[in-house]
Amino acid sequence: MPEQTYLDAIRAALEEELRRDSAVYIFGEDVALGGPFGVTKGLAETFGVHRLVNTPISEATVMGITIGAASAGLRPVVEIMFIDFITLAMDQLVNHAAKLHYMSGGQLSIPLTVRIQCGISGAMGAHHSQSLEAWLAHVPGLKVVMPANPADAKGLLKSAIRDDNPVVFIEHRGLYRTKGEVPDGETAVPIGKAAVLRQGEQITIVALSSMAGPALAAAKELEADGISAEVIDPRTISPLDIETIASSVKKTGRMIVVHEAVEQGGIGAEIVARIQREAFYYLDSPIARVAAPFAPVPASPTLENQFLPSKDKIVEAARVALTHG
Amino acid sequence: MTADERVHLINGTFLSLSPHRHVFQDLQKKFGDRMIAPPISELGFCGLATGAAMAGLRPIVDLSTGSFIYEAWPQVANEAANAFSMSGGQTRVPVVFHLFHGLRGGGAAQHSGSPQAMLWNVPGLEIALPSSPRDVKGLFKTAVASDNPTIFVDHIRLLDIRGEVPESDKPIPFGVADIKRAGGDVTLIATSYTVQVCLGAAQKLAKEGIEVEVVDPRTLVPFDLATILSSVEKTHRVVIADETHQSCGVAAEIAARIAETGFDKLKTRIRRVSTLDVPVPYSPPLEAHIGPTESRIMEAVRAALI
Amino acid sequence: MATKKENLKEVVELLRRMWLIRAFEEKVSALYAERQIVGLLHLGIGQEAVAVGALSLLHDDDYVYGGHRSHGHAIAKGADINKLMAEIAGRATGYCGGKGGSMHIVAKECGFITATGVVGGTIPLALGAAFASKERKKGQVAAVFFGDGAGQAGPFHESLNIASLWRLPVIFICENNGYAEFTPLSAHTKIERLAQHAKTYGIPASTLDGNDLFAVRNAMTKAVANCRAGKGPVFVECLTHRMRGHYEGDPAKYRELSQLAEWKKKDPIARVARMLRSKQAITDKELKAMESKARTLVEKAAKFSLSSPWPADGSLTSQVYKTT
Amino acid sequence: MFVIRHFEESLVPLHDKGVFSGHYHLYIGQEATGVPALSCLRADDYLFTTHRNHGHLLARGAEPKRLFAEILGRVDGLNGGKGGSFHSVAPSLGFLHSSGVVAGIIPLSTGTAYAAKVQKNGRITVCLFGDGSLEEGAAPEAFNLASLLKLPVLFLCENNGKYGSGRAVAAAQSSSMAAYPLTDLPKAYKVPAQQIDGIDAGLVHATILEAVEKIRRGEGPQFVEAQTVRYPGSATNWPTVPAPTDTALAWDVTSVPEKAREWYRSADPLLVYIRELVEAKQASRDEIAAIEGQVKTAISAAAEFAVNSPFPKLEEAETGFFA
Repeated sequence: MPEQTYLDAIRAALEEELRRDSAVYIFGEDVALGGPFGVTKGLAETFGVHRLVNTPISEATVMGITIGAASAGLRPVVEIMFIDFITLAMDQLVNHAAKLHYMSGGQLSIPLTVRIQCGISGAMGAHHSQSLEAWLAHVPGLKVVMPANPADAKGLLKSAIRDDNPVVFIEHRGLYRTKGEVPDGETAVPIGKAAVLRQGEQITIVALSSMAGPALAAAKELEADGISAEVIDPRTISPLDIETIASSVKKTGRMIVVHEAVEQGGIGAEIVARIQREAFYYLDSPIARVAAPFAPVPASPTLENQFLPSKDKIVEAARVALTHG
Repeated sequence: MTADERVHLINGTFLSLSPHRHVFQDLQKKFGDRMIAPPISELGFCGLATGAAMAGLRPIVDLSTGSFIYEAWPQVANEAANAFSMSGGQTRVPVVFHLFHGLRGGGAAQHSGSPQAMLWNVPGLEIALPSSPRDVKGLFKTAVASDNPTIFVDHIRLLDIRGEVPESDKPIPFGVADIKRAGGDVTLIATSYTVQVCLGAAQKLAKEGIEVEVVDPRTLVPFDLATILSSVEKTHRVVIADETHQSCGVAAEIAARIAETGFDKLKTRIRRVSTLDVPVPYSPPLEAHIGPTESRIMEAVRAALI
Repeated sequence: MATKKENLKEVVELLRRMWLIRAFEEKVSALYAERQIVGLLHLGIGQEAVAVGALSLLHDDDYVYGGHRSHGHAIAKGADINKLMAEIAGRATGYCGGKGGSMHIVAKECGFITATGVVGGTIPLALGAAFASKERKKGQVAAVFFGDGAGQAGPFHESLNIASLWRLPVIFICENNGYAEFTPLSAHTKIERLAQHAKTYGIPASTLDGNDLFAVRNAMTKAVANCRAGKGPVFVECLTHRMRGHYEGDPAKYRELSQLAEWKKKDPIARVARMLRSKQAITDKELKAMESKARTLVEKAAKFSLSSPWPADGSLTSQVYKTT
Repeated sequence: MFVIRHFEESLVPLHDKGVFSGHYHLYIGQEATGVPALSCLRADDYLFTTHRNHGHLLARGAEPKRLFAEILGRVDGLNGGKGGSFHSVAPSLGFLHSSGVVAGIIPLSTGTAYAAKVQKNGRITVCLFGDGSLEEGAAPEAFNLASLLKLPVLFLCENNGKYGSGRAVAAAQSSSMAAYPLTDLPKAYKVPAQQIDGIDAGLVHATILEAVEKIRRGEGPQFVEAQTVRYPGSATNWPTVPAPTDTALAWDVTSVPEKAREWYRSADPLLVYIRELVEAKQASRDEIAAIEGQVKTAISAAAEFAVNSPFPKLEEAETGFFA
């Protein structure tokens, strides 16, 4: 299987879908020129500038336009440069995109994909490094996916574009350069299905997006101490695939949840609340969350590193869980 | 406003949508010069309030309906919340954003928003949710006095609730939960109007011999986990009722914290009674069905005892 | 008043539709007073000429977006008043199965895409539909109604800018009734004519008497032609007056009563009736019959709605997501 | 102006050597707007700026070494390392907050203006932003509020994407705006607006002085668009310096690479100003070169200070977000 970077895998998905369906259009700032991170480089040359639409810096209205276009037969993919700027389009996303199908009693459908970059990469401070996926996972009517590797990035983006509902596709900027095997051709990864990255017996580590790497590293280190850890990547945080996680916890009896977003009000809370309901009697130790502290992202690189959950913090949390009960 | 002339009121349609707006008219007479009724540009006037707070005023903004805060989200979540930390502690933002959240009867999907679950995920914002006349007065004073941006989450259905209010203007501190009703069998945690629903349910359950302890955190940030855990220590059974949508809702964060820190105190799983994960339908019977109703709460409490 | 070209028979039909809207809104208001209908209700009594004048020129597959005061727009675009009334009453037989309600009317079959509870919320959506139709080159046009309150909201300006930049076939129809919710427009902005904003972004704009059915039609004829010819957006500002408060239950004391009386003289329906009578195109008896016909149709719609079942519980969690 | 130019130019090698990472935006080419404009203000006036803030902070008197330290995320930085290049602030100089979100600061500036007006302290607020911000809905909303409430705020738009009034060829208009000229936008809300050549330091100073006086007299908001030409090394992610600035360039640009030469000859405001000073006999070439020499040494010392300044303590990451 050919190896691709996370970024190239995303471009490949966009290219395949643009070719497959003439209703697919890509909107965003500078997308016809390759986009701020080069994800759409070269696409305008092949598909024409009328399908890769450069927009002014008006996130609220551009989001509204793509929702309107989606309700009128197109299948738009709109790029919001940083997830921090989703704040400007909250009203259109929350009050319109997510609700029109339901409020119209099924008459309208909004086949829209919202591509967003998230996460810490390169000391950019509080307005360019946040992880705000929990806000969106709270909105009924939106689906939210967060790929952790190139294969899932391509597969989930294809599924998102083909889905007839508004899907928020959150790609982590820090993963752009990571490489991985990507099967070519039709490889749609289903939305709403978690992936078991590593089998294990004694503890379940649920790790989201950028945290999959550190979690796998932590699992390796734990193995050296004779502790077998199972690592699960939810891949989709709305709707959450609780069955896969629950069946793993029923096997291991212990769980920790890891994500880059701040802990308070994060997606981890929902996973913990659901798992303690589904597998209460199987739990041998309290479920722990390893996430960012409740503070804006600092700019200074050292503070930023301290801010991020790390392999060591995961290993330490796993050890605490194993000593309990 | 009498105590501190720096307090300004922005958006004069405070209680205007409800039949109680006469209350507001006499405020207008006394403090008219410190009240502005801006045009309908939430982004604009929330930004104005945040900037004014940075410059020494203590403005109170009324967004009226919870769903309208989404338009002002960048100014609330990106500017006001981050300013103090990003400036390394140099710039304070003492502003209060007031809004009516939740199901109000016929509000449909765009007038029944409950944004406090999302806002709980924003470092830098304090969040208060009064559930009684005494609490609303005490908490409001603390909110205005606080040097941090505060979200004051109110509820239209609380406007008619009657209750004793102490004459003294002693503010109620943030981060102190309140046991609204003592009981030994089940800890029932609720916020805002749902507290009143829970008190009703508790009375009915008492007839069935079930003593429910109704705990009202009153503020999400700072959050009084200690009082809740001591109640759980007594009852070992927890039900959380709240009007935000279930997934990543307020109840999810509370449940996760109890599951993490109170694991050994629990005899059964924590049950959540939240608004279902559906956009709020208009039709009254549908709307009445989706929220944390008295019957759903009582059912959860009974289930927690089996 | 009417230009020679308007043939009178067509005008009679337009008046019939205006009466239908007037009767519909008055019935809804009555039902609200009897607590048969609840929730937030915004009625467009007095603004019928804009709805009928504008939408009578559009085809079925043209897109129409409303604001929160859009019953009249839906009817003018051809919505079935039974299904519309049932939706406002929250019944299963409503257009949206009772889930949308008055502020979220959707009647896609006749091209009424959606209303919104957020001031100016549908303006960007209309641009999206215009973009889609321009790409598919089927000559469809998108029209969006909004009040003068939307003029101060950010997305309004962003939309004017983008519609002009991309030459989108969208018609901005502003119903300037001089009030945003409870305060007179003059208290909200120094610009009391929103057409001025459109000109800033290079969009042809006109301001006209919204109570004059023919003035509205003339402006719209030019606007639709401009859009269909791909010359980009047009802005039509109609000065009107809503006879009711901002929402049902608002006594609208904030408005000087003198203004109300003066506007009653300009009632759009009365003006068209006077014109038709002066041209002997209709007799008083026929006018009376037209009104009572409208009221009986609306009465039937009310009976249909109030006897319709409430939505079944199962519908509660359906359609949150579209299952392909 | 030398301080700003050499400060910005010395950042590029620091970044390319990995001493700091992340996006950063340089003020090269706009010095003749920032310096004269900010010199018309009182010490206690308020200012808001965006991600392109280095020039404004330095023009207002921020210490280069502390601004360097902030960009490098060090504890001696203006914000203790927590803000970084995007969010450097200097409340003592009137900069309360700078936002990384386009046009995020425009509504905020109406706030400080409102506070100043009701407290009658005579302070005004200057809101500095680029032409791109006018595409955001926040801008017209703020113009309307400022005009309605007659707020003491100066909206200073630095349009660096347009032709510099007949000067060298510039990149296409960076913002995509249907309204032209940009001054139509504030005028739509009856905010007096004017367009000037941002490269002519004298003109900028006179215009801003007059606008500031009108605002102080309570005549409400003013809008000034200062047009400059984007300097050839500007790039969204990683800026470069085509040729290190030196007084001599004012008369001889042969050392500049061919495609950037036109900009240095006619659109570089610093060189334009140097030529004016010499022609008006207010200073000789050598005197100017001497001043530039002193600035260069001061700037490299400041950079040195920052590189050696320690990183903030780690637990800082988890505190300091509540007052």
